[in-house]
Parts: sequence; structure tokens; C-alpha cells
Amino acid sequence: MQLVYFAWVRERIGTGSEPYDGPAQTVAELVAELRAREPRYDLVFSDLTSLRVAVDQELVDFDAPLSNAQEVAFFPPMTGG
Amino acid sequence: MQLVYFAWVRERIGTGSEPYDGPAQTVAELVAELRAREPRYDLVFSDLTSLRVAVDQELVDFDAPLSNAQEVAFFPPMTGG
Amino acid sequence: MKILVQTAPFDVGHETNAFTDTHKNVGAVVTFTGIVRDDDCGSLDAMEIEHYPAMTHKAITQHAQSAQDRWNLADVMVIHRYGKLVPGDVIMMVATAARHRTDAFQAAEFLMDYLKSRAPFWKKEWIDGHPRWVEAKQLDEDALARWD
Amino acid sequence: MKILVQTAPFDVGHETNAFTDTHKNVGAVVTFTGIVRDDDCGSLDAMEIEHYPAMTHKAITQHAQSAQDRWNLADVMVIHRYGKLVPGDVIMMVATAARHRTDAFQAAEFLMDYLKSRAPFWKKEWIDGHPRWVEAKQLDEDALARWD
Repeated sequence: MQLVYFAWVRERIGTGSEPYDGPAQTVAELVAELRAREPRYDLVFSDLTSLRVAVDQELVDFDAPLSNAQEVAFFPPMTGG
Repeated sequence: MQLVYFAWVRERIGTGSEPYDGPAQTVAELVAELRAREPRYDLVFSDLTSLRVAVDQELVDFDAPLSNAQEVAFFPPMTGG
Repeated sequence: MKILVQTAPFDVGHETNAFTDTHKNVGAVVTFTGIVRDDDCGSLDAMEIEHYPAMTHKAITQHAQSAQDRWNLADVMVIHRYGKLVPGDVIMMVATAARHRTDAFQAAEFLMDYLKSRAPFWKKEWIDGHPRWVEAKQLDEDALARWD
Repeated sequence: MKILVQTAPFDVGHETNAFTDTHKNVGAVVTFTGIVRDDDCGSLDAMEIEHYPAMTHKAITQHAQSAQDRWNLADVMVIHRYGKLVPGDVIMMVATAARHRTDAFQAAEFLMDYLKSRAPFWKKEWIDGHPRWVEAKQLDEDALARWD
């Protein structure tokens, strides 16, 4: 599975993408695991209301399952248009 | 004062404009006077809900005064755009 | 503000670009283009638009000004044709420019609702060879009423 | 349906004409153009738009389809740029074509509200030399919520 990051999430984590092959079964479990890794992850994920998540390019809630997901993306609320 | 007519009002009266110098003080009085003239006028003005009137190029109600008006226009509801 | 009432065809894309280019510090431009379309029930051969020359420009200008009073607009443009038109011909366009999109959208809809029911234009259609004056729709009156 | 996500500039007038010309029996075309404007408080030097390539086209297409399900539309077009832009540059445009004006207006507003808050784009601005990520506005969330 690939983790991808955009905008200030990408800047604060310091990379646009990285592989993941841990045990997380849901987005929430993945977030908890990332937060435990390093302070930069902990900081980025400290306020989930300021983040959005997409599993395989579909916006989902943070309690969504990761079953067979190829790509999980974390980013701030969008500001297009 | 000039009377001007548009769309089917013009077609049914048979002219686009004609002079008027009678005693009418309001649009309503003018309409009553025109209806008494000839059947074609009587027919056109028989249902005022299907007509609109402008005095000096401003839409007004049928009880509006004619004081110093230069031009009175009668026409059906508009269908622009 | 640019208000044109004319018989000549005009290029919507060219007018849109010219309108957009002349504004500094505008974030949103909305355009509406009205096109002669075929009748719902028969085949439309042609349409003729009559107007009230002494009133038309003045009346549209008044309503464009009231749109400017009501919303935060950088500019407004209205071009409306009259005379003979056939299906596919552009009848008219409205453009609005504003800092924010809501102002531009609202003002464009307001101007369209006004032009449909209050600007002195009348459409005559020839459907399957028969002429008839287009009747005003209650739907258009209702659309206008929501701005009161 | 035409959905383009690109860095290259495009000609709004040309796109508007091409979109309008390809439709038979359409009475109404609405376009929205978004332009980089100066900041309310400082001087905007430049803007950079980042997006999520694997998701952007797919997500916009889904929402354009939901607009088509919801309103009676002949067609929809969205062009959205990413990369570096300066004040006055066109960021994006939306166009909708319909038989009736209300469908065209509503669908264009709906698509704009969606693109503002749900399409995967992020704007970074340089104001008076300082970079900052544009924050999402509650106003835009509220605008989107009215379509629920």
C-alpha cells in the first residue's frame, strides 16, 4: 500500500509518498500507528478535523476500513475553484 | 402625446403609433376612450391583465396619471432573454 | 457597464474575453448565453424579436444599475439582439464580474430573470409555418418574484 | 462531457464558443471563469496550485455526472489548471448547456461549490513575499451544504 500526502501535510511530513505494509485495518489504526512513529507525524495528525483522507482516490471518513486498499491519501481541506 | 403599440397589440390595432390629444387624465381614462372608438380597440383592451403599459418609457399601473406624458405605450407581457 | 441592443450577430467568446480582460482584481466572471432552440412540440422555422427602441436601452441600464447596487460587482454587460433569428442563433448574453463567485452568479441570474419578463422585447415564432407570439410564462414571473 | 486538468493556459472565449457550437437544441449556456485576484490584505505575488493527479480527473467527472443526473443538461465542461499562476491568470472555467436557463445556472453553481471544497486542489499563495496555504472557508462548506 502507498501513503500519499499533499499540501502542508506533504511539507510537514517531508515526503509526497511512502510505502506502508503494517497491520492497520482501518484509517484510524493507520493514523495511530503513524503518530507513534515520529513527532512530525504526531503533529500532522494531532487535529483530524483539519485533515481529509481518501482511500483509493475516494474521500472517506477516518473510521473507514483499509481492506485491499492500494493507496491512502492525507491532505488538508481542498481549496480549488 | 404619442400612443405606441408593440407585438400583437400593434398588429390588432393595425398601426405602431398614432397621435392623441384627448382629455384623458389617467391611463384608465385613455383606455376607456380608446375602447369606445372602434371594435378593434375594444377587443385589444378587453382584458387588461394580458397587457402592460409604459408612460414615457417607464412601466406603470393602469391607474397611473398622464400629466405631461409625451408617450404612452401598450404591449403584451414581455418575452425577452 | 456595456449595454448593446442590436440586430447584428456577435461573437460570444470574443465578448467574454474582452469583458474579462478589462478588469483588474476580479476573481469571478459569469456569462449567460441565450440561443434560439427548436420548439418543444413542432419545428421552429424562425423567430422575430421586436423591441421598444426608446425604452429598451434605458430600461436595461436601470436594471443593470440595480444589480450593481445590490451585489458587489466590478462590471456588468448585456448584449441583446432583435430582428429575425433562426435556431442556433445567439439571441443575447449577460456577463457579470465580481471579486466573489456568489455575487457574479446571483447578479447574472437576477438580470436574466429581469430580461425575460421586464425588458421590452417580444418574440414571434414561426412553427411549422405558422406564426404565433410567444406567451409570457408564470414560471418566469415566479423567478423574478424571488428577488423582491 | 469534457474535463481537463492541465498546467497550460487556455482561451476562455475560444472554449466557450467551441462548447456552445457543438450543441443542437440548447437554449442556455452558462460559464464561470475563476481568475487569480490580488489578496484582500496584502500584495499577491503568485499562487501555486497543487493537485492529486490520480484522483482529480476521476473526482471531477463523478461530480459532473451527478450534476447531469440532477438537472436536465445537454453538456458540462470543466477546465482546471494547476501549477504556478499570477494575478490576472485564469485558474479554471466551468460551462453548462441546457434547454432552460435555470438548469444551466443551478448546475454551474453546484459544480463551482463542489470544485471549491471537494476537488483535490490546494492553493498556496505568496503574499508580500511570504508563502501560506490558503485555508478552506466555512462559507464554501455552507454553499456546498445547500445542495444536500
